[in-house]
Amino acid sequence: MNIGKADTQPAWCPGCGNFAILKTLEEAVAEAGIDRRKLVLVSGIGQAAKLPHYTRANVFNGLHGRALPAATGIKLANHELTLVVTSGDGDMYGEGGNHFIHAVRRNIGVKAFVHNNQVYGLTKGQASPTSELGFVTKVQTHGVVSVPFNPLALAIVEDCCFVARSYTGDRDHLRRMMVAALAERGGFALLDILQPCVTFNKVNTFRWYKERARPIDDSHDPFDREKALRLALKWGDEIPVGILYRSRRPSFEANSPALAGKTLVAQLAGR
Amino acid sequence: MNIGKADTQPAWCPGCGNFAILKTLEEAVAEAGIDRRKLVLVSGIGQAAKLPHYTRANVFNGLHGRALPAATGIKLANHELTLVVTSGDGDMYGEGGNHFIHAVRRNIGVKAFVHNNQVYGLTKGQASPTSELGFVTKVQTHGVVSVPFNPLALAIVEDCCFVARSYTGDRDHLRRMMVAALAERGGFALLDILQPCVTFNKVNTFRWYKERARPIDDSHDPFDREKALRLALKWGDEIPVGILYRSRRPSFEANSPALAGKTLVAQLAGR
Amino acid sequence: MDINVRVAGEAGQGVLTTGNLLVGALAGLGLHVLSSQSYMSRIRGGLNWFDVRIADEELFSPRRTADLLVALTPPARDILAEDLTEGGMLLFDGAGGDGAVGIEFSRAAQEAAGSKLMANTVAAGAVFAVLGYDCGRLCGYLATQFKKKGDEVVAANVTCARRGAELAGTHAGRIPAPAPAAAPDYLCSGAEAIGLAAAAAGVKLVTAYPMTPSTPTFTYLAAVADRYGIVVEQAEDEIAAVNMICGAAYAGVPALAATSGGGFALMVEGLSLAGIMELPIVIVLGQRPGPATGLPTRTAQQDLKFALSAGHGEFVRAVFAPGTIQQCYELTRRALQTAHRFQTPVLILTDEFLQDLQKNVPPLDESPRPIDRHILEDPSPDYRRYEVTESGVSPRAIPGGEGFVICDSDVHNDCGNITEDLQTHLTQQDKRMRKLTGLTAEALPPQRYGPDDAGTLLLAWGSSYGPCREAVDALNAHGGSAAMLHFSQVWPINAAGARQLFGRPRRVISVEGNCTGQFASVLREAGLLEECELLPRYDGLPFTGEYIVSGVNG
Amino acid sequence: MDINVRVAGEAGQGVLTTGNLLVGALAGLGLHVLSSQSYMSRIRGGLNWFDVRIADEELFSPRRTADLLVALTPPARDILAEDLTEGGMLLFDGAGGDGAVGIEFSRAAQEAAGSKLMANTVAAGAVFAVLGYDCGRLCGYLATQFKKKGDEVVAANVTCARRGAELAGTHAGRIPAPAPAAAPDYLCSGAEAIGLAAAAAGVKLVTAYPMTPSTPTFTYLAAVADRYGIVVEQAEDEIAAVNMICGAAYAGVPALAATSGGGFALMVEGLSLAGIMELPIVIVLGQRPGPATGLPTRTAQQDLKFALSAGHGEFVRAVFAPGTIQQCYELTRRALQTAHRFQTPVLILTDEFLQDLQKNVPPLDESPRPIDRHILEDPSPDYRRYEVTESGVSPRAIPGGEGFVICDSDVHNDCGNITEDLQTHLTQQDKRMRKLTGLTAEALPPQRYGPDDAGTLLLAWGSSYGPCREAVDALNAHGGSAAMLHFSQVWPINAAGARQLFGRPRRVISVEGNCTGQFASVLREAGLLEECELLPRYDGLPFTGEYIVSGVNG
Ligand SMILES: Cc1ncc(C[n+]2csc(CCOP(=O)(O)OP(=O)(O)O)c2C)c(N)n1
Ligand SMILES: Cc1ncc(C[n+]2csc(CCOP(=O)(O)OP(=O)(O)O)c2C)c(N)n1
Ligand code: SF4
Ligand code: SF4
Ligand SMILES: [Mg+2]
Ligand SMILES: [Mg+2]
Repeated sequence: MNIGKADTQPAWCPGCGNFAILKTLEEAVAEAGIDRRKLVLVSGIGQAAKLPHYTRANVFNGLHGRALPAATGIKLANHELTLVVTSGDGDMYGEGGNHFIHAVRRNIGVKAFVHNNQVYGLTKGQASPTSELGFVTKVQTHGVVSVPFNPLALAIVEDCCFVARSYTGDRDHLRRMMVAALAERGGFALLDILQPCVTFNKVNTFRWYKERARPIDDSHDPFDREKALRLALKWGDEIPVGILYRSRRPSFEANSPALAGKTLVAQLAGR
Repeated sequence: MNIGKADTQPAWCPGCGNFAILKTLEEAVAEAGIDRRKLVLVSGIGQAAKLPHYTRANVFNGLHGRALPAATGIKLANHELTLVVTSGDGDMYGEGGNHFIHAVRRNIGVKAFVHNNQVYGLTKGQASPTSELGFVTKVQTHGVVSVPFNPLALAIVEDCCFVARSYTGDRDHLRRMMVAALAERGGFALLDILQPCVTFNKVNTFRWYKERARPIDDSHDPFDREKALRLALKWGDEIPVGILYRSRRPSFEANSPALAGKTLVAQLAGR
Repeated sequence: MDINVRVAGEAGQGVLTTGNLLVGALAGLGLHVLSSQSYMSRIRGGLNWFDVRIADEELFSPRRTADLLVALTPPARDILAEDLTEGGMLLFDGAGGDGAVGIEFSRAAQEAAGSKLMANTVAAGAVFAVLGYDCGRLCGYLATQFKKKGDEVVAANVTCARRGAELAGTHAGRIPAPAPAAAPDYLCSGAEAIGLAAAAAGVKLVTAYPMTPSTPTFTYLAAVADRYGIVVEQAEDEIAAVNMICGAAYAGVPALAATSGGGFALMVEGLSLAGIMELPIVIVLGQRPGPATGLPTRTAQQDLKFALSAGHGEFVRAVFAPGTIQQCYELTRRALQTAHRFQTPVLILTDEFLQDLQKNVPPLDESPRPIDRHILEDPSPDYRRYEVTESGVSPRAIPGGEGFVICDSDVHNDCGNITEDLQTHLTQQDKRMRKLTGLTAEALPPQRYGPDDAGTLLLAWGSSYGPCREAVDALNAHGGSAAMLHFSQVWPINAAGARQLFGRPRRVISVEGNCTGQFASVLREAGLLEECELLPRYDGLPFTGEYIVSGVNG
Repeated sequence: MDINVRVAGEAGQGVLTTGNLLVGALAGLGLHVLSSQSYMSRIRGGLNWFDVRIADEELFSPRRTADLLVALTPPARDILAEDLTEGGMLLFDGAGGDGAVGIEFSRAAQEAAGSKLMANTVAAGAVFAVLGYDCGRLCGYLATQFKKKGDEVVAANVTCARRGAELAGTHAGRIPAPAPAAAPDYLCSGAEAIGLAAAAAGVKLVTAYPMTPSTPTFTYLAAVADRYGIVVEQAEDEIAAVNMICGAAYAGVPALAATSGGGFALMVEGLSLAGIMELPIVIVLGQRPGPATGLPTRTAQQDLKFALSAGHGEFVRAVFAPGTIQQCYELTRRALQTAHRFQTPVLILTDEFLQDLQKNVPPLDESPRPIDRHILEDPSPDYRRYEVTESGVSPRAIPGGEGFVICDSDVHNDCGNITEDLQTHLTQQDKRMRKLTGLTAEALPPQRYGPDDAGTLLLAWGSSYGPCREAVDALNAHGGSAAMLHFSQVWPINAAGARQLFGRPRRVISVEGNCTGQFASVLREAGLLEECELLPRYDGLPFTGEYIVSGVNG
């Protein structure tokens, strides 16, 4: 273990949903049997984005909004690594929105775990792209008027390999979703995690999520795009959690001739 | 008329679909009875983005990918102006992807006419976000592997006020779509226009589009989001053209208290 | 005489609330106050503090040391105790001992008002007592502050304040403090002064993507938006933020975006756009230590050279760097005016220190006084946006009238239409660059402070005005001979004005919040300076008078 | 002796094809060739031209004037006729007269090969005939070029070439031309040389968002990707492009992004990221006239100061500016090496002129010779990415082994973990800045050309090497006394090396493709220069020898 690590105590508020995500991630990584030496956690900037520092793995904690392209570069350089992006809703869908669109299209083999607290935590409570209509903040003084971004629906439209939603209110569910995402070999995996921010989001609280989360019926066929989209469009009194959509298509790496043999980095080392 | 205008001959290739769009736009503006002094054409950079220079109107020909935020600023400063963005698929969905997501969410009163030739024309033929799978270029030497971006589906998911598709193969249809978009008072209007690029896109030719374009049945209820999405997901042998989706929600301007009375610019002038 | 009161604890514990309460109440006494902050990039935990300096004469700078430390946590007590002055006092929220006076603020609040949340009011009461100020005045202040929240809240606060004073009365001693006088009770921070000036000057669109330390200006503007009729929009990213204000400027309204280094990096292409389109945009760049994310809540003056050269191609700009609260106000107004007069982008360089700095100042003019936008009314149908003129400034019309307004990010002709004619390109490029003459002629000269014949000249720019000024006073009070030359406009440089004020110092020392001496190299490039000493600070904390004095005395 | 052949017409008419055919075939004769281009930002129409200069000695610069103009359209004929030298010849695709020799290339192609598309081969045949070169050699060249396309295509081309020679033989006269010699037949453009060097040096990930004039490097790398085992990815925007190479660099592969000014503006935040994360990335910045979109297909040297200060916060970088095809190759390799040795971003400044410049040079080494990535093999479990060292360079491991590799865009400790400890911040900032010492020690000195005691010293950087060199020769040939000091590394400046080579000129003239004299001001800031004259060019066209000579003679 790196010395200095011991100093690194989570800088989150007591009661923050990020603790549950961190703990569950540790369990999921263990359960999925992932070699931590081959694990790279990539993040942008935000409360969620601090997570990589609190676990034992390789870390690339880059720029706000830019986790996905960085993860893409790492994956291309060494596709034997497992790439997990842990980022906030602002990071991934606000500043990083364009990369989100295109990383899914590209189908790069990255798992994106989005801590979706529907607010900008680190910068003290402004609205995020997923904030509810009417959400009042010091900037959105009359409440949010922009329709919330629907990351799941976009990912489904773009035929993403794995699209799921979970929440911190059911750590068992969350762990299973993480393990399933980690097991995905096809390409991009999106796991949107509803996460209470106890300090700045007084609307979408732990209880609010808990009361609304509805596990998706076992009978749901995740390869059915239309049904998946219908689930993705649901929000309100009932919020479907579980695997909404799956698709079988080759990952970007599998499509790249230069990656057919050794990894790029191994090609150099071999010389 | 501005002197110097006369010099400004379209710099497009003979046979380019942009000519039809320009001509139709002129007709549509006339038919919609728009006062050209109150018309602002906004564009980014690309072949499509040169269009504003070839017509009589106010012009803001800004940065590649950034037409939407510029148009948003103009609309907020003076919401009595009619804002039409004429941009390419790379401009709007590639470099400008994040603004596209968020302008639709915001529901700013801007009409976006996207000249979708499924290729980067001005920079000589690289793939664009809407290029077909397998499309071969000097950069995508093994063909495109990223799933094409589906702007219509995204806009529908985001509850865009007006979502339509047309093509240059039926100028009458195109004109009607433009007029309908220009008449939209609710907020953001997206008109994706399939446009042949005779020089760099040898796959999606005038004929290719012509053979596949299927006007949407009159019985289609554009306020039905699910059906609209189903139409938006269709592509291939049949490509639906027409108004896919409509939604009634107040525009960003209508939601802004500061714009309830006079326009911002008039507020200053009044002093 | 002056006293520095430091309130310290974890984020989320009310350090900020207590500090703000004290500043307000003490200013209400007619004292000169100046507050500054030190905080971490987290919402809970860590170690933050808030300094309130009070004096019987005007203050310009924070101090490293504290005379009275109010520690809300053990780390606050243990870590900050070493910065206590001799004879200073430490109030600790808990058991006393080891030099600390224990007063259980939270428990007292709980007991007195049934809520721990009012611990900050208890603390304020204690501070008033220790400094020997009338608790009644504090209570009066609380009454006005909480009036809107109802009598019950006021009463609870008053009880807590009295309880704090009482507890301190029994436990603690006194610290001699300056006598109440007649300083203005108009309190303002740098962040607010910038926002206020913008609102009053008629800015109608404000955009940002939240980023410390520019956010307080942004939220201030959101708070006053209804009053002044401003659209305040949080953009999806900084690129959108800058392109939105470009659009608004084109359409005729003064518009401003606020950001920090990383966000400014994303605005650079838009800056270049405003350059070629000749749009009057203003960007507030709140500096913090980089590179990249760096230290989000700390201060720095590291983005000067970046700001001066940001953007591809060549175009003119003006860059202001206010040094005081008043300059924050005046130069923001001037930035907007300059942008409109010369139709070109203008930057305001501020930083965490200046943004968070609060001080009582003579009231700033809050009334709406829109600047002159220099707009051509009723353009004729053959209007040409980029008419070639001697000054380089073309008559600017806005869309909506008889003449079309055509703007292009490509090289364009005088009508604004795209052209690849190289002669036209030269003509337009020369036209744009000619504006530099006018900009330079109007550039603010630096301000000199200190004796004409000073042997040591401190070069300062931006937020270090206050600390440098206090250093000059301190040096001269101790037999030194120092002066300061402070630049509140860092581009273009008023070289003639500056040369006059240089004098013939034996030592020239550039005081800069960066490690490479960026401003010194700008002056060298401008031919104003050969070699000079560098007194840098780049640990994330602001300069103080003491810091500069000890740097000078070396 | 040298001859300049200019082929001109509309975009899409085959100007480029004809030009490239001529360059290849003429180089095949053992002549020294140098080609350059002038084109508009459109796909069809307009007026483009392609110059092929041939000589019996090495060439360095294009020429303004042409000895043989092949005009494919009336505007090409009418507009460019004035640049014909005395005794020059004009071949026009149409009716002759008015000084033009009419040869209907398209019609001839149609007749001879059944397709107008081969008009360019007819034109090449005509040019060969006018210059008195053996058409058989041209046909041989065509045979190798079109071999892959089959015998029929070869035969058709040969027929067309012969037809062109024939037509010229009857209609046109001769132009005295240099005799074929033994110049290398290895042709390369600046764009290709950069790409080739990157591929050979082991670059494994190349990203870009298409932007003139960097695209030819990008497409070159796409073309050779399979051969060298490179992933070439067109990113969704320039921000993605730079962050992708940051990721790849972290994971251990040399990576490069190519862009132009506007795209570079979007990469600036990522540059700062590479600065604090200490990532070895290389960005190729192909300059073109700005601001903003400017003139997409023209040339400029306007982004120097922007490149030197781009990025918030303070960090070290190296900036190379090759002046020749060989330097494009060597300095790209050196840029990659420097980036890896010092773990910091490195920029290569090129421009449209240099990117499109083609010349025959001694063969460049195409064999894969990966650079030393200076990677720590088998890091132990207690590996610390940012160990503090004297040189500032920490042992760099890559992820996948026993030691975790932790990188952060925030201020971090030696392990790479986020910290807000200000002392650690200082330690790490100082560590990073110490790399400047090593970078400066290894900085390339400028290269001097011309007599030691020259009275006039031309300062040049980047692509103006060739034009300046020809200007020096021309000045000295006419009784002048001139030399050039050319900087191919513009940051950090090797001041000691430069000072030595300055000499004692009476006149110092900075030759720069911008209007503000950016490099001169960099040298002034570095203390290497006081005042100097400026010989600027910023109309979008490249310097030529003549242009500089007349600028010097004033
Ligand atoms: C370019 C840039 N812009 C803005 C910021 C400031 N910033 C840091 S985190 C953040 C938003 C955080 O929200 P989110 O991503 O939802 O994460 P959370 O804190 O809620 O977990 C912002 C705006 C930044 N670091 N960089
Ligand atoms: C920041 C930036 N990056 C890249 C470019 C170069 N560029 C100009 S147009 C264009 C793409 C054009 O494609 P599209 O938007 O589809 O328009 P089309 O030419 O096909 O109509 C690109 C990449 C630019 N001008 N600015
Ligand atoms: S502010 Fe919200 S998201 Fe951030 S640590 Fe606190 S509770 Fe968690
Ligand atoms: S390149 Fe394509 S899009 Fe551009 S003008 Fe030519 S045909 Fe039209
Ligand atoms: Mg969030
Ligand atoms: Mg296109």
